[in-house]
Amino acid sequence: MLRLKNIAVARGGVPVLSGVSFALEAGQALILRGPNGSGKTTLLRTIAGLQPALSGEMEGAEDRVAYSGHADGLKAMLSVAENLKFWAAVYGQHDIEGALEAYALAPLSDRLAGTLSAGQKRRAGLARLMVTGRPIWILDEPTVSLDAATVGLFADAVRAHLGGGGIALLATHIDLGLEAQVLDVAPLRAMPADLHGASDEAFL
Amino acid sequence: MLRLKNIAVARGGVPVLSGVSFALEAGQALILRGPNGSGKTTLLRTIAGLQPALSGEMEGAEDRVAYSGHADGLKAMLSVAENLKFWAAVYGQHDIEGALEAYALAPLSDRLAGTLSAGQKRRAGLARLMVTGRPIWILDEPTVSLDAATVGLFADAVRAHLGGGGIALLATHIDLGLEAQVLDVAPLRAMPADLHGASDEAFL
Amino acid sequence: MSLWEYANPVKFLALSARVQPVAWAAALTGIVVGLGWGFFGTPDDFRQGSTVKIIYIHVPAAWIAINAWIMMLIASLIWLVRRHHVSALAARAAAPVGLVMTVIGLLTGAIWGQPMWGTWWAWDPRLTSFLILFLFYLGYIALWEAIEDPDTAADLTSVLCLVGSVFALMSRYAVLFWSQGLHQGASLSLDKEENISDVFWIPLVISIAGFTLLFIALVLYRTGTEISLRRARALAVRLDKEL
Amino acid sequence: MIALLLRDLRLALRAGGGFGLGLAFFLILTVLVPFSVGPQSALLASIAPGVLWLGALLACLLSLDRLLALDYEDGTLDVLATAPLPLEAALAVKAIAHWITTGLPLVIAAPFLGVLLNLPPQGFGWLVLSLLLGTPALSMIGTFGAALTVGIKRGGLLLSLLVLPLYVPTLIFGAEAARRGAIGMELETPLLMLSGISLGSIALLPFAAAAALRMTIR
Amino acid sequence: MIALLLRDLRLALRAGGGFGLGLAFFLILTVLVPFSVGPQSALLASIAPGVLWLGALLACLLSLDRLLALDYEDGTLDVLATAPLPLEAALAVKAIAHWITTGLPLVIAAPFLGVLLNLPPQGFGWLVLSLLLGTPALSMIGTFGAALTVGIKRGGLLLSLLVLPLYVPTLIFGAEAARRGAIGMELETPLLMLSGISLGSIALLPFAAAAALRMTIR
Amino acid sequence: MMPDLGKYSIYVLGAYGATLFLMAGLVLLTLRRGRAARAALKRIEEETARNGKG
Ligand code: HEM
Ligand SMILES: Nc1ncnc2c1ncn2[C@@H]1O[C@H](COP(=O)(O)OP(=O)(O)OP(=O)(O)O)[C@@H](O)[C@H]1O
Ligand SMILES: Nc1ncnc2c1ncn2[C@@H]1O[C@H](COP(=O)(O)OP(=O)(O)OP(=O)(O)O)[C@@H](O)[C@H]1O
Ligand SMILES: [Mg+2]
Ligand SMILES: [Mg+2]
Repeated sequence: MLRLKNIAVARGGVPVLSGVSFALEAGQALILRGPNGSGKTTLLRTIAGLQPALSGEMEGAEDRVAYSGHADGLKAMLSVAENLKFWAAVYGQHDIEGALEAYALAPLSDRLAGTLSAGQKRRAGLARLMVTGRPIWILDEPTVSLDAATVGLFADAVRAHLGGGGIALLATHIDLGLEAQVLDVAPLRAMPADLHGASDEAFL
Repeated sequence: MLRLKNIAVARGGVPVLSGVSFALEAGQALILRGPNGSGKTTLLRTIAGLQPALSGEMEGAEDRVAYSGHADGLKAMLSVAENLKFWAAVYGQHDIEGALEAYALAPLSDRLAGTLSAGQKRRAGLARLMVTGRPIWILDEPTVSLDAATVGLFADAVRAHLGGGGIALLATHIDLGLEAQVLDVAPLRAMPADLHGASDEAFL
Repeated sequence: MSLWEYANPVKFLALSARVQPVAWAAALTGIVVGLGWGFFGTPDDFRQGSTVKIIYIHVPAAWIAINAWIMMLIASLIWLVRRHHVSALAARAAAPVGLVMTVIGLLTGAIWGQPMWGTWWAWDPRLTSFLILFLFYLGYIALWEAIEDPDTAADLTSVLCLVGSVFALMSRYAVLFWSQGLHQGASLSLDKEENISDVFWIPLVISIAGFTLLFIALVLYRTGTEISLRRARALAVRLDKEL
Repeated sequence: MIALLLRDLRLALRAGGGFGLGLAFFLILTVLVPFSVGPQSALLASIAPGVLWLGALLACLLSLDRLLALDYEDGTLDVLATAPLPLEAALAVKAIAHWITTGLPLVIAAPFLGVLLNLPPQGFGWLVLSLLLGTPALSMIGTFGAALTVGIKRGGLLLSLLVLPLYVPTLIFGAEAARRGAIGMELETPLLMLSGISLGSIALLPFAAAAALRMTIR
Repeated sequence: MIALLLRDLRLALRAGGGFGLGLAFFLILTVLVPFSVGPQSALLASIAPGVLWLGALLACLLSLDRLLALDYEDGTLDVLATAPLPLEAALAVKAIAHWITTGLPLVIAAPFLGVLLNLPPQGFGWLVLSLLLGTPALSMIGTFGAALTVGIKRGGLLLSLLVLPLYVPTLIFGAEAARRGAIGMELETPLLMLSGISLGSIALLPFAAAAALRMTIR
Repeated sequence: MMPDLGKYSIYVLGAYGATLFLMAGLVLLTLRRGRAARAALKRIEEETARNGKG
């Protein structure tokens, strides 16, 4: 379960979103939408614990989150399998077969990650989530560079994760064909009136 | 006019596409499609002159191409306007107003490029094409990270470019709403039989 | 009213606006009187000749250089513990002043060294420690300049200041171990017998007071500058939030 | 943690991973010294311990910018920061990996380069010992510096600028120990101080480094 | 071309752009030398010209990895390679910008650091002259090295390795000229050779660098 | 009025001159930067006031 209450987030010291509240039960997914620069990335990084929230309460995220941002966290000089094995070990897991299978990576598993095409790299990055064993997936524009077939694989993987009692939180501009709640962050833009806790608030 | 005849291209010494032929007249656009790893990026880089073709003939590309790849060519420490002015100067142009307007960048023009969100950065990267004054635009997944409204701006910019007698060549996985020819590169995958000119051919 | 009230930028500016004219005037007076008296009104030393006049610059500058770093250390700690913006900005404002004072101390020392020791520079522990302090100032300022986000920059420079202070102290011991000195020992201590004579002492103390006041005035003004920049940034952000 | 150590070592060994580059830099630098100060062997012998220590320090320094920056760029640090491993431990492990791939080879190579610079025979043992005691501090201090500068594009030179002053005590005691060893003087004090700096750095700096890193990636 | 030069200079001046970092590195390195070889001023005076030349060379070297790598990473080089500007000219301009932001400050700072190392008074002029004649070669050779290694992630150390051997002749003649100047010997030959190396590099290396760059980005 | 500095006059004058130069430079740069910052702030404060929020 993941619950946010009245969260406000800032980027570069500037508040971008405020009053973000939602609750996700096991098996639910939420898709964040909003125009460029509206603060989706910032919100996701906050939930993942990479930056502090300005204000508000958050519950259920600590130590249960697997985050995948714009960069993939792959080492160019390690093969796909080595990369996945490393991340599995960091999260105390062992098995990477399921992840390789889910993204049809078996034929690429011995290729160095640095020689993959943009979409193949993304696929390997997404497979990393499956070896973390974490219940909450946080995904920032996961389908960038993916072709239609792979977007399908990704949707299947998310569905399987939800089916197993997981939670998923995605920011995306395109339609993934997932049955999920949608949160449009555009109306939540931080207004000058509610910029409480911004790091530069003291200067106003 | 841009004409390719029987072009074969390689990546990392391995041929990926062969027998690519097409011709584009002024005012025409071509969209490359194909699954991940099929060789779209490789083909575009070849046409832009960043790597040599293995074999085949190409006409009309030399010194008439403006290329925009996965990276945007923006300096994080220069403002958006400074970035565009620099590129305009390199291409012997002066005016950047049109480019700023086409992508609604005016409010961002004094922001350092490094502080933009993913989509805003991409917008500035696309605006760069407009200050080159080059007739052939080569775009590799131009709409990555863009929201729907900005994809519309981009489509308008391409249409205006075509209307002015330009040519555009795009690789993309999503639908841009452009009236353009489509080339699916999947069937053109290089077969072992037609590996002429691969850099390791001498060892066969 | 608690002292921490002045950690609010607005309150700080108000206070600083009241203090500053006094500080500037007193600083100017102290420096003019101290240096003027020292330069025009004191006799030559029987051994050092007229070069002794350099002391009225050299010692105050060295004193400020060292104490500016200590002030930055305290301000950094306050920022890390209580997150008062003014203290972070004051540390930032003080660093260039400390750097310039270090340079003045080094330069006047070098100029003094030529007639006294026959060399511009020697690897004496005091001189060497001072040079290391100069390097710490450089690194600290470079880190401030290199980081875009002001709060992150404040955090990181504060950590650097803490860790750097520990290492600066260790360097001092290392340097003492490594080389024996030529440089004067402390001659300004109040409890010691052989204090330098009063003719030199009084203008020196006035000059030190003048330099200290100048430091205070400069830091107040510069902190105000930093606050203005932050405030302008905060307002600008809220204005062109139109994306 | 073991996984992280193994991965770092494996990456260092892969082509382009940088293993041995520090060593090669050390070698070239030592070779350049006679070119720049002239070939008189007495002069070289008297500066040999210092040059070798300085060379080791620079070789270490130059490999620092790979320590965290690569992991930052490809997003690994973001993931590590949200992983179950405490960040302090991760950074300590990275410092250890850096020492194994850079410091240790330098320690082993130093005597051979000592020959090139006419280091007196009795000095070899002390040189190696002082490097062995001192290079762990260099790696750990360097990790702290890398954590401070990791978000900065090509912060390599800035990193050097921040780290070099921090290296001063280590260098003074290390070079002093090696120099005294070479001329047969008593050298217990500098060796003790050197060990003290190393132990202190290893015990405390991972916390400072993790704090700095949390600030940079946020 | 002017636009490129201005842009590079402006980038260097911006916060975090690295202007002055090379200088600071030079300073710190010079300071570290006495720490490692000991504080005796006669010894320091005899190695001063060599140390200053070596320090200038290293400061130059360390700033090389910003020369092209940043432009590579953000895609600027791809665009420059397809732009109307000949790549040779672009690289020559980048070398000039590098010299202005790195080499020139080093030349200006060298005499002050000479004081720290007890350089004999008569040596100052010659030191500055030799650096003035030699640093352009360092920038140009460095640009060539940067073009060779640009595709390599964090290739900084590899770059150093490739470039250092190429720097050897410049270093030998430069340091020799400065040393002879310091002790009042005849120094026409090394100065002539130094000028020759600089002129030759500036005339020919842009072509080699452009050829290398075309290969690396393909 | 000028005291007799003897054979050391260049050193003493040099020290005083260099110091005055550096301190004047520091103060002038400080004031210049401060003026610019305060002016920029004023401009933006006026703009904020015009936009009727803040
Ligand atoms: C570049 C060279 C020099 C440097 C970096 C230097 C640095 C210092 C420092 C750091 C202090 C300590 C101030 C304090 O404790 O508050 C000091 C004090 C002093 N220096 Fe120097 N110094 C240099 C050269 C000289 C020379 C050449 C002379 C005279 C021959 C000299 C005479 C003094 C005196 C008389 C004091 C006052 C000592 C005291 O009252 O504590 N210094 N200097
Ligand atoms: N370092 C920074 N300093 C100041 N503002 C920043 C900085 N980084 C991002 N911003 C601003 O913060 C806002 C939120 O950015 P964020 O990356 O969260 O947007 P996003 O919703 O993820 O957009 P996109 O869809 O384009 O990825 C944007 O307006 C952006 O311009
Ligand atoms: N350095 C390399 N060495 C060997 N093979 C490579 C290298 N780089 C890419 N490849 C392979 O070349 C093929 C073509 O890659 P390319 O990047 O052109 O694909 P793409 O069509 O652009 O794919 P995407 O849609 O994922 O961006 C891929 O199969 C990829 O794995
Ligand atoms: Mg985003
Ligand atoms: Mg591609």
